[in-house]
Amino acid sequence: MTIVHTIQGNRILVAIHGDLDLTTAAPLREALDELLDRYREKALVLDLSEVEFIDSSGLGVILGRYRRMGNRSLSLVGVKPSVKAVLELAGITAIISVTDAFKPAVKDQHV
Amino acid sequence: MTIVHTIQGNRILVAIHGDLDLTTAAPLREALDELLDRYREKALVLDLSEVEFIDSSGLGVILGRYRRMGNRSLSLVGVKPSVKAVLELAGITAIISVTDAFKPAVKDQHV
Amino acid sequence: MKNTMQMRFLSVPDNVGLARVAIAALAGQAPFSLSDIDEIKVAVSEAVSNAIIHGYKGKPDGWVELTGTLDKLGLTIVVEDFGVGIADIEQARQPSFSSDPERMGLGFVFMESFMHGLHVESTVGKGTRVEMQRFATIQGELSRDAQ
Amino acid sequence: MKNTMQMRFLSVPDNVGLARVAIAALAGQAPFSLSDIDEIKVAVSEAVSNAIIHGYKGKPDGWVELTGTLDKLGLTIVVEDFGVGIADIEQARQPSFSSDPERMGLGFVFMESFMHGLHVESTVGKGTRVEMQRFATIQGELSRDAQ
Ligand SMILES: Nc1ncnc2c1ncn2[C@@H]1O[C@H](COP(=O)(O)OP(=O)(O)O)[C@@H](O)[C@H]1O
Ligand SMILES: Nc1ncnc2c1ncn2[C@@H]1O[C@H](COP(=O)(O)OP(=O)(O)O)[C@@H](O)[C@H]1O
Repeated sequence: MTIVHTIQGNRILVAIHGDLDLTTAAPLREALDELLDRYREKALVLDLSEVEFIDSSGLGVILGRYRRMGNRSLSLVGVKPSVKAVLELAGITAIISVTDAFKPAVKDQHV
Repeated sequence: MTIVHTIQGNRILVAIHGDLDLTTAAPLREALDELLDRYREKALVLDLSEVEFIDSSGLGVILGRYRRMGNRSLSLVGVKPSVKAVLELAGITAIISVTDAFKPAVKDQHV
Repeated sequence: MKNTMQMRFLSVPDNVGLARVAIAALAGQAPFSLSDIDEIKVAVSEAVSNAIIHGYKGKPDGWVELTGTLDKLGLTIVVEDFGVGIADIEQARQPSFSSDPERMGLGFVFMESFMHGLHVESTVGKGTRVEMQRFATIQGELSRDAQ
Repeated sequence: MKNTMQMRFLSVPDNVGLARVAIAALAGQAPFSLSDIDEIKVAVSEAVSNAIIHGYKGKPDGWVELTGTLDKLGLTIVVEDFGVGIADIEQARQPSFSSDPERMGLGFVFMESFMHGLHVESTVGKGTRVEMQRFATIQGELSRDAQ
């Protein structure tokens, strides 16, 4: 797993690359907590477009950050179908904003 | 493994998708022999740009077709580095024309 | 399509990924779709993670055994450890139950939801054995069978 | 980086791919480059193919055992079958030697070229055991060692 973060205005964008499981849970948790502590006012956006796999160990890290963040906003973008299935089964899509990977192109509409 | 063939003038272009090993050797051999029998005058070009892996079982199929074809031409295109390493070790690059996968773009030269 | 693979590896977290790719390669030999295989990978990941975290309490020198069997019905997976065991299996299988406050208690829920049958046996002090099945979908065979 | 995986599977051609992905996943835990792993995959593929084709003469009901061990030196792979065995190992290891006119006799050559050590033991009627090693390249550790 590799993690690249970018500060964009009032949000921390974190691009994750790799599987989110038992092996990567601890390093991911530490990296995210460090960012949340360093930028105490900013929202967190996790870009999962390079994540093919997540299980309950990986989910636990995301949900744990959500709880820790109180009323700061957390959202997931670029979510692939295989990852989405797991998020949905855990009911996470009901509490955290989730954007899918390949959104169908919306044509410009001249109203 | 999937095999798609196209007739282009005097050559049979066969695009192979998948690993070339013990499992795929027999079906590949049969498919190629059928094409060689059907188009008895044409050259054979194997497009390996979707082949990530080859071992001696896969090589055996290619070398076997080469021998069977007599003076008809056989060439390999789109060869990835991992596949090239195996072809070179077997000395196949000395007898069969091999074109690499990503050729560096050659700038137009106005001589 | 009959095939069997037996595997054992040490209880280190990196081997969760190893177990996943091995089972995915085995499942790839049967008529499972890519999304079927994604779901099977989650189930295996949960069972093997449990063996490592709970069974061996994170100690890296335990053996985890993984067996995959393909037959015409589908894939059967067995994950076994020789660790602490589970005192109350029914409680352990409840959604959100976890003995570890840091965890979500969703492992067994995922195994149950993504597979077509889950059977857990455990003896305290001896270890735990989880058996799961996933049926393959075979279509369009009816007319041939009927001949 | 210490880890061990033991695996056994039936002598069916599809399991050559299974062996490759399992060993690649194990090797991925050590400091091997992608091209190192590609070469290791070829060596495993040859050894497992030999067990199936030659050891069991293509019969699908033999067991092939595959062990991968990581330590600080690198990866050791053992492939074992309980098939016909090899009468003359020296001859078998010659480039271009094959008992099968359809094959190229390059399996042992590839194992030797792509690995850093190959050891073959065999007993006619009992089976064959191939052990191969690949050293990991660890760079920039000298100054720390010197302290
Ligand atoms: N292999 C095992 N060995 C010992 N205890 C286990 C094992 N698997 C599961 N358990 C127990 O069952 C509980 C629930 O497991 P699970 O649903 O996977 O959730 P989680 O892993 O998040 O705790 C665990 O917290 C643990 O107490
Ligand atoms: N596991 C094995 N069991 C029995 N014979 C074997 C085994 N592995 C190799 N051999 C013998 O050694 C010969 C050379 O093997 P190899 O170099 O891999 O070439 P090939 O597989 O193309 O024949 C084989 O043809 C076979 O006779």
